[in-house]
Amino acid sequence: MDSTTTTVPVIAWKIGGDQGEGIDSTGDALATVANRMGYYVYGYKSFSSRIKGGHTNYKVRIGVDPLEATTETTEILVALNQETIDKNVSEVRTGGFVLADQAFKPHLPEGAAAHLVELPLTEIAKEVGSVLMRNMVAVGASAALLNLPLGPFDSYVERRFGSKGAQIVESNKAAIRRGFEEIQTRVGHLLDIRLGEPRPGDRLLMTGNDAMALGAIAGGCRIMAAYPITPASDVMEALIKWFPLVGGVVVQAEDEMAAVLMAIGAGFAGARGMTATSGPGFSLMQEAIGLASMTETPVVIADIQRSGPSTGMPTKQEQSDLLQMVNGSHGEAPRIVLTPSSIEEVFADAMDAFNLADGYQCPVLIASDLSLGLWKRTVERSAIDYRRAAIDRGELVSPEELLALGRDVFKRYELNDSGISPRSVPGMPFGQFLATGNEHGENGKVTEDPANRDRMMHKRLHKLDRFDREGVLTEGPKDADIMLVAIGSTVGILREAKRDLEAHGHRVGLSWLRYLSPFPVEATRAALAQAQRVLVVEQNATGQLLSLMKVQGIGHEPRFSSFLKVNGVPFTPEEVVRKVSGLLPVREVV
Amino acid sequence: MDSTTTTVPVIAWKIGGDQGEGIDSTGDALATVANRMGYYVYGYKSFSSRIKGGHTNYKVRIGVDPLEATTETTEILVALNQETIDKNVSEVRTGGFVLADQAFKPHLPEGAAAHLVELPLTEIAKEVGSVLMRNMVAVGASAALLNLPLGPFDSYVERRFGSKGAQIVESNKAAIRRGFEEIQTRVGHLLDIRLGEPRPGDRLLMTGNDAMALGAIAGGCRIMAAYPITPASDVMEALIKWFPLVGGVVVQAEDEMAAVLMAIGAGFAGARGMTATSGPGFSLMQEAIGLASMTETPVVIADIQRSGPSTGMPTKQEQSDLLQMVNGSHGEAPRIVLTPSSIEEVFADAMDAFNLADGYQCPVLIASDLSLGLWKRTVERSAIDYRRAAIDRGELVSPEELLALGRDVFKRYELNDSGISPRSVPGMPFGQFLATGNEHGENGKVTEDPANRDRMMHKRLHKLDRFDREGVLTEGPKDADIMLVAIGSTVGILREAKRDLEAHGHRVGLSWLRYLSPFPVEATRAALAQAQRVLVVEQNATGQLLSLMKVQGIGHEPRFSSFLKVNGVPFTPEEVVRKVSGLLPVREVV
Amino acid sequence: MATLADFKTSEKSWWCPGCGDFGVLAALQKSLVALDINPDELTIIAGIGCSGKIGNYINGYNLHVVHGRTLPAAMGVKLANRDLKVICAGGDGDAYAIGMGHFMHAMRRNVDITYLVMDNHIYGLTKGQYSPTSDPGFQTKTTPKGNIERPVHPLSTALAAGCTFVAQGFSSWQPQLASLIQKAVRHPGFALVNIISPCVTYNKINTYDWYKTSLTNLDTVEGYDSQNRVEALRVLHEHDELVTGLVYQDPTSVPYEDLAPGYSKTPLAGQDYALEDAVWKKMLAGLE
Amino acid sequence: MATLADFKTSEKSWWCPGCGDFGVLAALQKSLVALDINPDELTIIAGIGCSGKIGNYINGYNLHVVHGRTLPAAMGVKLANRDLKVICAGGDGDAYAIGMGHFMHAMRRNVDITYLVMDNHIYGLTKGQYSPTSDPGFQTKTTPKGNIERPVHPLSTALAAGCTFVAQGFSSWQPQLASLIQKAVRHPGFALVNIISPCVTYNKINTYDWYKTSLTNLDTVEGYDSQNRVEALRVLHEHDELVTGLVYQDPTSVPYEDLAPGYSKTPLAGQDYALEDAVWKKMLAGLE
Ligand SMILES: Cc1ncc(C[n+]2csc(CCOP(=O)(O)OP(=O)(O)O)c2C)c(N)n1
Ligand SMILES: Cc1ncc(C[n+]2csc(CCOP(=O)(O)OP(=O)(O)O)c2C)c(N)n1
Ligand code: SF4
Ligand code: SF4
Ligand SMILES: [Mg+2]
Ligand SMILES: [Mg+2]
Repeated sequence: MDSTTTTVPVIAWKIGGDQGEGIDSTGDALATVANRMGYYVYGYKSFSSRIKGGHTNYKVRIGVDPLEATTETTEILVALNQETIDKNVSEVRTGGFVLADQAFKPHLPEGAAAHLVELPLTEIAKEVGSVLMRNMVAVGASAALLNLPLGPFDSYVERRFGSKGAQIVESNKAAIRRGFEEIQTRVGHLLDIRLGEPRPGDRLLMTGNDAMALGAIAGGCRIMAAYPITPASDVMEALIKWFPLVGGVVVQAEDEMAAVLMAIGAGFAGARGMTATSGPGFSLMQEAIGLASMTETPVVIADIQRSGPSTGMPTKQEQSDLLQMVNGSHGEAPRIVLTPSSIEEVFADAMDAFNLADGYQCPVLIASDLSLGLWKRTVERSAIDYRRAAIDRGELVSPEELLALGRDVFKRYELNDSGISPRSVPGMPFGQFLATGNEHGENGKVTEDPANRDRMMHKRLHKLDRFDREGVLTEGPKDADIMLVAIGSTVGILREAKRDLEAHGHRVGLSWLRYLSPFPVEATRAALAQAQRVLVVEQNATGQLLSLMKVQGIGHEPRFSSFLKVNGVPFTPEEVVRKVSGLLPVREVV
Repeated sequence: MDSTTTTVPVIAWKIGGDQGEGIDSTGDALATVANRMGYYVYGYKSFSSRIKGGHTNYKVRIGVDPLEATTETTEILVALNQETIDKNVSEVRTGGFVLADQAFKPHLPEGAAAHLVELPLTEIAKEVGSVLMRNMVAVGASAALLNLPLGPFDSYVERRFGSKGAQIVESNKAAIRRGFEEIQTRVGHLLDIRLGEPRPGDRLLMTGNDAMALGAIAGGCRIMAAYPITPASDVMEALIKWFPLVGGVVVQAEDEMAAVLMAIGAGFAGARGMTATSGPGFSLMQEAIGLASMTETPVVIADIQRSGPSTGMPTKQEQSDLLQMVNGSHGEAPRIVLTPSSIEEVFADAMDAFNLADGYQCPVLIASDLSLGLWKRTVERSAIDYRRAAIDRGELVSPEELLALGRDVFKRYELNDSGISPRSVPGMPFGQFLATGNEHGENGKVTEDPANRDRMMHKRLHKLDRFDREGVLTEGPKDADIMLVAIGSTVGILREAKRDLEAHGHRVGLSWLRYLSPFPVEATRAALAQAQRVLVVEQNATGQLLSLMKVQGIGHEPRFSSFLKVNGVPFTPEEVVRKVSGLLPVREVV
Repeated sequence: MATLADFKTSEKSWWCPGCGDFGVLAALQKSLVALDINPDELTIIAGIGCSGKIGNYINGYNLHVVHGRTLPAAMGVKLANRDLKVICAGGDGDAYAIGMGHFMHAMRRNVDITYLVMDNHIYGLTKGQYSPTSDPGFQTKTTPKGNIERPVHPLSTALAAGCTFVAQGFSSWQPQLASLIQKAVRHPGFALVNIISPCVTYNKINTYDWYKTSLTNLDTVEGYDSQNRVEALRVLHEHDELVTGLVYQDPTSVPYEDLAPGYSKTPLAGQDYALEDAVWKKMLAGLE
Repeated sequence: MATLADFKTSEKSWWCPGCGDFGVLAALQKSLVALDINPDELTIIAGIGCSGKIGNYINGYNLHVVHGRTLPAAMGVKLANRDLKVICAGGDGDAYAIGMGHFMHAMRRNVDITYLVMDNHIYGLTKGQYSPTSDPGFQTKTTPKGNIERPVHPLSTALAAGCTFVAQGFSSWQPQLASLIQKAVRHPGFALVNIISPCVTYNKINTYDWYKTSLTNLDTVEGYDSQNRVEALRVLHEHDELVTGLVYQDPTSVPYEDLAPGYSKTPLAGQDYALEDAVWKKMLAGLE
């Protein structure tokens, strides 16, 4: 049937079952193998705040070009129970397959457009060793449907289970092979589409949280303190794994206030410290952000946002901590807020954050989100390069200068044009000073003198005036029919949507902000000035990004509108396409 | 010399010395007596975050009309040490008096325009009983200079020291009388001005923090939990004094997170609970605000703002927590933020806050500030009336309805048009429900269903759409040459400035916002639409109130500008007058 | 009189099969029946964690707060309505990590609250990090080389903090656990019941079997005097806290509610908050 | 070798004349000299309160943090540079009210930090509210009818929490206090010195005179064994914690820094953070 098969650039596969049934590792197996073969992969999981039981699913898109989002349709659905079919079959496109375990007597609902393939997954698993291997049988069957060769799966199994002994390796291999053969012999390759040829390269499969940890290490971070919280815990867990290679240390703190104070203490003492958390923990860190800002102590805080407010939906996507990141903490406490929009940018921002924190002597917040933090994607190895920037400790007073000054002379908070005063760190003779959250003079001593207060507030607020990183990146024409604007994981979704819209003949631009504090006013204005329409797409309920723009006088005109989503499910490119199509006149494809 | 004396409506008196020397009680004595005589009083203290030592001063303005600010000049300065003269003499106006204790050999600096009157304060104090009475001698001397009769001072002493025995009463009276006589016999009445006649009425002398506590009691609050912090502690302390009269209870919590959770627990259980804090404590309450918002639990939180960020200047004035009050906490957590601008409005807002919290089932934040919280002012008793509003518990399900429903039927979060669902409280049969910070369905149970999520977010965000309190109050012409805009204690300052500006022929308006969340968009727009110029006056560095307006599209035009001050010292009316005069063309007085 | 069914909800459990928390739930529900508590006067204040979901499965007024802050919320509930039965429940992380400060202070205040800590020596809901009660050397996601911190000893800590009722139960030993919960609820003051509640998914060391051979039942220790604080500390030390039963009870305990000056003898909730003119005048008198 | 003058600053004290904190400052400065500490390697992490101002008067690297959070900041400092001497100081409110959670956890972790709690049984800086160590019945601004809470017992609490060095000093008894501080700094691990430091302004009950007649000096208690935790608890109970001296020291204490897997033996601060290609590859290997 090869003759009737179309070659497509992407195929979406999904496995579903109960939480605790190994859905994660099954999806990872397929994603890893595809990635190693040279395909581009994007993984997405739907899971609950629950350990065992309850439906979960893992969708892996595999393509010949880079992928950045999850989409609405699926070609192959692997169902480990009937619930999976009931909840997901509607997204299986006509001609697609539902690959289900015979054991639960699967059936498709009335009118489903997919083919049901019943396989004796459990039975085969038992034959090759244990019922636990059921998912591996499904992986093999999927490989056959996807037309992937078995070789790479064998090497995956060897690498993955090598340490567990030859028998485990063999039985896993057997499970995969049996699943593969089962499809080949029983149904053949039935999909009417066929994935294009892979384009091998030097790539990694990783999450934004992996990138955060790697960026931190590359950026010289050697102290991390955090309190577990979904979806941020694995930043800490990755560092626990990697830090021993570089002498670093992770402290699992008793709470988030302790965590951030530890990181601040580390910064004061001259090391590079960070913490990572999500909304509830971030709310607990507000007082400390003010302390770091007031004492001009470098510290890096990553907020992997999730659905709020309060406990909200801990395993669901959202971008709703923006206003708190920019304005949180009482009083006026200057800070930098970076907004990476891809795994590569997470790596870059995490790495740069430490130079920025030292350079501007203030807290640097990194606004990630659940989608960006948790979902695995193919990334070029070259984008994860620890040499991308040199360690720059910013303004430090030299030991010689201090020696020349002698005792009690050094002014830690000396006023100058830049507002950034050279700092000393403990251990430097004659560099002693008081770092206090109280208002203080140039020498650090507490004072309530009104004139001093004015100078010091000015110093802290205006040192960020020279912040000169690229504020807004744009793809596509500036005078587009519509300019899509976003931050974080939404950007990848918009990029996929943009391609589609372009295919429909629209001139579409995509702009994303690389930081929110200090707000890149001119860059934002410039990026959006010429667009016919501007659609600010945000995964929150109140349009926080657009609000931040509006304070700056950008976004009040009628050509601006918001597209918001807050139900916990990320936007799909399709949704964006539909929304934009509704806003724009239909165009012919040229 | 009565012939050369002008009668004036206000005289400013100030006493200065070291902290811990009884400056407070001395100022209070004079203020109390003047208030009882029928004068209007405004007190202002300058003090540090220190218990003993260090300069402190207390300025009392006494007038025949209501006063709402402290000003730049002083008629009588009582100096208990030379530092007081050095730091304050420049504000003593020509012809004014410096009344100083001989004991420290006082001297005026070169060119000072004031008269120095040396009095043997310490000596007299020793004669009448103890050196501790020194300040009372100064009070007596001041009374003579101010031309106040001695009788009311005698009754003040009886009331104040009555419980300490006749001897204390007598020696205090003697101290005052001796000081009075000393002036009369040694210098006579030398002031070239004379205070107009008092206008007796039924008035109180109180602070905004007193008003907060009284408003809470009148509003049905019976549980208060707080952690001490300047300048909020005396809300708690006042309630500790008064609550036993109504069966209420105050818990001094271990920290601010505990405090706010106790108040939330009380609200859940059907009582009315509150907490009061200042910036650092407020930052620690961010997570809890989200919980109350998400569970739709009534709670009242007062933030008596002080100079930030971090520990900042704990005893200094600022209004810089506004953005955190409106946007703090991760995720999107609707709340009400009230902004009283006078002691009377503090009382009214504190009282109403509990009806609003019950009515809208959400946290109600009250934004007070140090000036509003701490400084005593004359207030009409009629403005502090516990009958001003009836207790209204909002939407409550009735026991009968619950009985009719039976078990497991009641939907605590039932969706309806208003977004406000009738609630039950523990103790009501069949009213059981789960109040959780997780997203939940109508029955309160945890769910991550996307459609439910949309509905519930909508419910919580839009229930405030019907919030219909008066959002902006305006005095003066709407089409003024300049409209002054502020919140909090700045409003009183502007009112005094407005009078002055009007005397100079300007058409000046004054508008103040009564709440910031939900933002009174239409009312603000309407109030400011016709003014030639709008000056937003704020005691912070970044113009937070104007920012909040700008998000709503108000304030971007060039006729808007900001007047900001963040050095810890409140604006003076004079400063505002100078600023406005610089903005407006000079006008002839008509 | 309420029955067991009265304390159940239609909610399906989210716990893993075999989780110790089922036993805690069962013992609590049985105790509520035995104590003749009315579901409308029952308030459960639960923390965040697998354990914190217990409130979802009990028919009562349930407040599911933010992580670590059950106890202050419970104080607010109790002081708002002193007629309510107030039971707090949460995990070892909720209680002894982020909640440690509140735990120590709640014990000092001695408000009449029962606190059930469901102790599995692990963070269950966040998928297996070590907790403050994890044993030294214990390998978890965040201690791949073994835990290097000294564990919290909840019972000795409670004794040092002045807790007036200290007990430990085991989720598998239902009769004893239920009896401890009942005693705790009856105790006039703050009562801690630390409950060993194994996590079958993330803790493969402190298992049911391990506990069954490690625990000493104080009920079987001849002459154990649960009114002697110093003696209790000694015994706890001797057994490394691996005991079950009533460790200590102060027979003279008077709850905070009875000591707070001027505090209403009747529930604050439900009052009309009307003020008398004379009272108001008295308050204002100091401001004249 | 540094002299006393080296540890002084030009800052004039903000404490009330007669405040116990002067004695703490003096004993600390003397100890720093005796310990031959270099002012550049000295870090003082101080809390908020009258007590927290102590850092302002000592020449060293001083971090004056937010209320109650000295200890986590100090851990960060120590782990950033293990060669530094890290001393924390703050009041009883800072330590045992808002800071209680961190206090309990710092002791468990046993990082090499010395903690001086300046205990005056009152909130000084906020003008006289009761504190967690205030005696029952004590009348303050917030307890006009007398305190109804059971006080924190810092020493027994520290013992229960596994603290490896527990001592109590009295601001008036300089030689003993200085010697305790020196022992504490030398102790490899977390060392608590609770220091009775009377507030002459707001505490008219627990005065110098009162303490002089109430305190028992453990140095004079025949046969007192400061390595026996259970015995220490008994003696503390007997004297209601009104003792001075070394209460307990664990001679086997190994600090956290020496146990943390893979943690650098040399200070992290000051490293160049250069990575080796091979190490980077190893990290990425798991992501291929
Ligand atoms: C402020 C905050 N930090 C972190 C979390 C994430 N979190 C949820 S449950 C939990 C700990 C769970 O451990 P435990 O209390 O022992 O409960 P268990 O799941 O073991 O029953 C954590 C850290 C949170 N919800 N809020
Ligand atoms: C978060 C926060 N809450 C409250 C305060 C106010 N505050 C400053 S010092 C202090 C307590 C002082 O008592 P203690 O720690 O015993 O120190 P002391 O002044 O007695 O030495 C408080 C509550 C604060 N600065 N920050
Ligand atoms: S993870 Fe552990 S604690 Fe959580 S439900 Fe499963 S067994 Fe119970
Ligand atoms: S108030 Fe008390 S603790 Fe504070 S400085 Fe004065 S005496 Fe010392
Ligand atoms: Mg646990
Ligand atoms: Mg104290």
